[in-house]
Amino acid sequence: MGNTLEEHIKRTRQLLECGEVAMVIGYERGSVENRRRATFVKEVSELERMVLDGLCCENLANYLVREELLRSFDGKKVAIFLTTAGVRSVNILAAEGQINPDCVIILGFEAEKPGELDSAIKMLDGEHVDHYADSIQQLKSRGFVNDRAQVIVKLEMMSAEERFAFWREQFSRCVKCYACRQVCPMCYCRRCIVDCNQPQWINASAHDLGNLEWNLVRAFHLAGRCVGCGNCEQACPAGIPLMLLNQRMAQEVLKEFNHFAGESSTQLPVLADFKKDDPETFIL
Amino acid sequence: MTKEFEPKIVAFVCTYCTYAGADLAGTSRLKYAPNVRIVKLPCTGRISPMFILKALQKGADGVLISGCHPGDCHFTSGNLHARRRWTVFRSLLNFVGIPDERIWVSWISAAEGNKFAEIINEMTEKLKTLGPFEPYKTLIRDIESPAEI
Amino acid sequence: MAQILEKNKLDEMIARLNGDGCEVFGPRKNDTSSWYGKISRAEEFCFDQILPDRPLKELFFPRTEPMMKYEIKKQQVDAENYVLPKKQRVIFGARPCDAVSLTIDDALFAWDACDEFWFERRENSVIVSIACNKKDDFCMCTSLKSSPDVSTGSDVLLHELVDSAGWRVSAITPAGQDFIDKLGDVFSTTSTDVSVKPPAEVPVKFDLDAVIRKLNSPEIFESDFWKTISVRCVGCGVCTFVCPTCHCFDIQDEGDVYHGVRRKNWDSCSFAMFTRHASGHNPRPDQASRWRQRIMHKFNYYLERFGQISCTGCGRCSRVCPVDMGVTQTLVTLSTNGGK
Amino acid sequence: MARIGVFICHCGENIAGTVDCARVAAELSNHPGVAYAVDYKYMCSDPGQEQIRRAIRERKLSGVVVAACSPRMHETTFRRVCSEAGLNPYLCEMANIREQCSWVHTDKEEATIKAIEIIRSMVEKVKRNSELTPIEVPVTRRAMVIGGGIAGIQAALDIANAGHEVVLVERTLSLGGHMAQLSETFPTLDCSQCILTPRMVEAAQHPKIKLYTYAEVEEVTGFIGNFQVRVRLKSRYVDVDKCTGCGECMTKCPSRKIPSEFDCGLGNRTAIYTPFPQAVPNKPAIDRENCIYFKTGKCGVCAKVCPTGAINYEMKDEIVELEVGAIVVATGFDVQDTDIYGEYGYGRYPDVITGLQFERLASASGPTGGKILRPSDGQEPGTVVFIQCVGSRDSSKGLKYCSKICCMYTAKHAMLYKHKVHDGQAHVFYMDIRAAGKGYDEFTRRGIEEDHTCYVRGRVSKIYPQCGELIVRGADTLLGKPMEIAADLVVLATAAIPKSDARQFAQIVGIGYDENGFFNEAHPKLRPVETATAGVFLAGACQGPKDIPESVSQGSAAASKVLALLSRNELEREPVVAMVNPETCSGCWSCLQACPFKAIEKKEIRDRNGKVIKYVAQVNPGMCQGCGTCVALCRSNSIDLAGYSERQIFGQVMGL
Repeated sequence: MGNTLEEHIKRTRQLLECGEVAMVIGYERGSVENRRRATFVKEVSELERMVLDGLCCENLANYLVREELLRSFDGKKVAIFLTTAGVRSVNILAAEGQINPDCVIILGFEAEKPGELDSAIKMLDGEHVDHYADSIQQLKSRGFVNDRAQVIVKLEMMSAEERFAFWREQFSRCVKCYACRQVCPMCYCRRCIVDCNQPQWINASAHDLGNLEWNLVRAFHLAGRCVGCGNCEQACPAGIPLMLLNQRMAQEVLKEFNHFAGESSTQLPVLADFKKDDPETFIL
Repeated sequence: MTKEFEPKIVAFVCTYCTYAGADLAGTSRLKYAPNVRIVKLPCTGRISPMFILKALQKGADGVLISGCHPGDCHFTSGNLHARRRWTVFRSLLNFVGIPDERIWVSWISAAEGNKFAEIINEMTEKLKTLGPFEPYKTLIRDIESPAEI
Repeated sequence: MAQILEKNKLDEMIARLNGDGCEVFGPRKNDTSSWYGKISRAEEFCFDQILPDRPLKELFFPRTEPMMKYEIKKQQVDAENYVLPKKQRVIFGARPCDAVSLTIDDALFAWDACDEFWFERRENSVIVSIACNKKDDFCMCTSLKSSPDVSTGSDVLLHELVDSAGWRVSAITPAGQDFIDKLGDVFSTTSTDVSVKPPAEVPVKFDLDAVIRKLNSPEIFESDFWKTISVRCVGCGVCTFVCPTCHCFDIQDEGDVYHGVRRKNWDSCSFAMFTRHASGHNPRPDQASRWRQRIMHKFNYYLERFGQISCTGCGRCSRVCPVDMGVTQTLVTLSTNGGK
Repeated sequence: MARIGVFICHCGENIAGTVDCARVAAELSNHPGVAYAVDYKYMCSDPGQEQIRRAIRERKLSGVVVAACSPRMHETTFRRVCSEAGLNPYLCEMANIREQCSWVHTDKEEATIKAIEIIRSMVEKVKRNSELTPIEVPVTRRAMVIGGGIAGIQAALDIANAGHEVVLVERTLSLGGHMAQLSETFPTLDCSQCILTPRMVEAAQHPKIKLYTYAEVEEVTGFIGNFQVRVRLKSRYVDVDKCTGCGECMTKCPSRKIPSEFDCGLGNRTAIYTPFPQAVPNKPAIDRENCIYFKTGKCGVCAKVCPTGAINYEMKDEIVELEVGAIVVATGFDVQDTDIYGEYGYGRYPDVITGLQFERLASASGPTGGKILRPSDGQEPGTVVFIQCVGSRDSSKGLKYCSKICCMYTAKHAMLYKHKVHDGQAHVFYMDIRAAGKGYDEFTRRGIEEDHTCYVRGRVSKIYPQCGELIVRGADTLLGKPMEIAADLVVLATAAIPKSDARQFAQIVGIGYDENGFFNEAHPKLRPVETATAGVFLAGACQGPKDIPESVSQGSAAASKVLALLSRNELEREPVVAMVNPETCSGCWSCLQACPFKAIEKKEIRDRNGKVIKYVAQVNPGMCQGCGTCVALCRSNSIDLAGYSERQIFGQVMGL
């Protein structure tokens, strides 16, 4: 499927040449053989360094809200390589007033076997987030059938004490480097709550209590917003299975409120919304 | 003989319904367990998940969140926002091993002094059978203990 | 004549040390990460990795540690310092690049105020390093004018025997000699010279002198180079936290309104909040200036103040960077034509 | 350094009976930051209050905790006391050790410990309290009433008669609303227009009322006391200043076959028209859609015959911007189309009509001059079947709610019919007869007993024509058998529904609506004429189906709320409002979307060169009611609530 990238490159060349976009965000070869990393192309001549293969797993939408990078767009459009998860994050960023979706030209792709070098790459149609409405709906209707869901079920079969012990052990490795936050497209807050010290709600130290509080609050802040791109889990140097938390929350809001993160660029945040007949069986 | 375990309960309540309901329990001279400490907020909408975490840090064995019944909110929809918030946050807490049985949510109107007293009693009883929230207490103890290396 | 430590003697060594009231630490791993941790049985050691994910500094400068506890009374605050456990420790199986890092940070922690926590642990610890005979793409000790079998910072240096059955033992410091003497018959002595595996061949990736010269040039500070090289940086603290020499910390009081604990926590110059003033002004307002600080600190300021470079070439920063940045590429670029 | 004073009340034996107050005082005086702690028999008594005042002055207290009864009882008292001693009243809080401690516990030891913990937690809160000053909002002392039906007229007149200016905005050509269409009114059977038109005239001529008819509200901005309203004055093509209302234009207009909206299509009107002869103002307008001049460019008869030259085909819509302090929404209701009941044949059979059409038939000013004549052939119907609940109380097909007025008007219709067609027979199909109201049950009973209206409890399943009659097939559920009635005329009591554009209008004004589209009151029992948006009030059927007396009372009630608001130059509001930290706000708008009061706006932040660098949330303190929902939602902790700030609650919890 070698022509995938070619087609995209052709399109990006066109976009750059006619001046429609200020920058193309894509992937290039990394520092070692099996790594790919983000690249930011402003000139046609730089296009040759772009690659697209199964190793291109990072959700680049994160860079759409990097303030320093944004300055270089100066209101102009940006083209960006995204998977459907990436498109969903663009939807949320648009819904939450962080970007104008009309300024994002999507170069959609999907790896058949993400993480594998020789994976086939499928090009997705649609340059605007709105074009992805149907495929996102399909994802939504598919629900969460994956290995992680199995692990979640296993965890939920445990006793509360066992679960607590499990997570305490996991979180005990957290060093509070905040890589999970920094690579997350949804963590665009100008000041993270953990950096707020008047009052200090979250213990800043990387001890077990501070780590539990931090990881809980981050999972809560991502509830109904996480698109499941996995950037956080990839970035975590301690190997904490953060996506278990995020997916558990995503399952919850889908089940309880039929909310699927990033369905559209006008979707209301699940916690800023309510329905009169929301479930409340747990309330006495 | 060791003294019976007395659970510590922190209740976050809205001022218009549940706080008034607790007042009514008082004016009606209903008796309930003395284990609860009440924190008054204008509305359940104001109650942030952070409050629960801090209550636990202060050694609470259980937390109660209580406000107006749907439709009765003084601010029309603060409680409906809260309802979603607790649906999500409780399930998260539960998933990391802070079980539902320790985080209670109720609607108690200003007229339900009885209900307030009953819930506090029920909750105290339930927490007595569950025992102290030891895993969390260990966590607190551990961070205050000296370095091991 | 050489002294040999056979791998099957490790349990005996641990038992002897523990018997003397000395704890043993060493490289360990589980399915998600690896670190220097407490070892009670030889099988817990893991020597076959290039180096543990987490740096050796953790054992001297933990990511969070209690300094004192306090109680707020009506008229005064009662404070009580935490006392470190006065236990002797042997850190067995450290990598030379990690051992070097301790001597680099000694200078810092002894500088304007003496950090008791650091030095107490330093004094109580014997470092037994194992020279590297393997490397990966990120190793760059040679570029830093160091080597896979450098002895700086180690009390004892081990070289793995060709047959992998044990190590050749060399004392580097009096403390190291003392360690060897105490354990005595755990080691075997051969009269002939033994064959050890050659050190790993770590290619030189850049010219350190060129880097230092470049960083000393007046135009580098304001150069656009920093923006270009750090464009990908997302501002997390991974590279600083895995760095064996990064030593920045923050002091935090934690507790309720009646009592609490004062703690020393790792901090990172990558964080946007690191230099933010109370006024809201931030002298390092963007990731480029933070990255510049990081590089300048390690290869210019530290050198100026302590006569040493604050980098051992372990390569962890590049190995774990979630966006594949790390220090290496910056140094390579600086040493060639970057920053003009 | 905090200097908190703690005042522990015995409340006679009420507290001291269960709580060892002296011990509480002793414990609290050892609490960090407490400068003074004392117990006393009755804190709320004059000597008790004086103790507090003296302590504030002499001991330079920076905050006060009164540990006594519920703050719901005496918070105002003690805050006033502090204020009198020169301490900002919001630096005073109450710790409730009576209702929530001494009265509910029996064990003295336990109650005493609990009291200590309650108080010290409150001390920690007060340490973090800040001085607050009530928010003063200037008030534009002018009201706007939107909708010129009976509810709106009543509200406008009440406000104007109290001496305040009122802008009355009516969307159609005339005041009057649905009430103007009615024949007689239940339960007194007095003529609707006879009682209504004098009030229409009074409203139009009132010196304090500025009337805009044929005008629509397009935008409402601002907040309580300070609304800006943009109103579009639609073009009539008739200069109302020149027009004398002589009616010559209407007499000569050649386009005469236009179904009259006012007569519900039972009569015709001209292209230049007034909706009904008693319209206020009695000035015509040209209906562009049907005017020959506008369609073909030829005609111009009206301009030629107008003696004052009032016709102006070039007239354009006008926009007026108005500033008002309060708004009464009285936009009324519509009547449900019956197309959801295909089996009743409305629209297909001309002799199946709606209740409102029947009103026009029965009205002396209606198309038949008050004679009951069926539309198909103009004959007097000998048998009339009335069907109730067409659309109402039918969740499967129509609407869940009860339209409330239909039982009564159907009873009235049957009665009016019998009074006009003496040998006629009226049948009513009903589900229940709901005649609660003064004189209402007597009224329906009179219809049954004196006018022999035949009530059949049951539903009609089908209506079909046969030999010039309509066969109404239904079931008598009391007898349990099917029945058929051959009727000459069928009248459907169709449901009262919200105006078709009620939801859009609610968004313009910024008020809520229920699942059906009726506007929401702030509280169904205690604040029935207020909306959740401060300064906007409701009157009449826009809030739910209502009859005339209810609409009038609600109009008056809304007026009294408006008058209370307009009685002052400035409005004082509790300073418990949210505020945004613009430094840290990322502009995700969760707060804006969740705010029940629409009190949060987007604010531009510009750099020194005037370039917009970001948008942040901003709370309008005039609209914020202080619920704090936004605070708990804000992920970056960029909003806080005065009086219940993050620091205060943190201190309170960490002080437990």
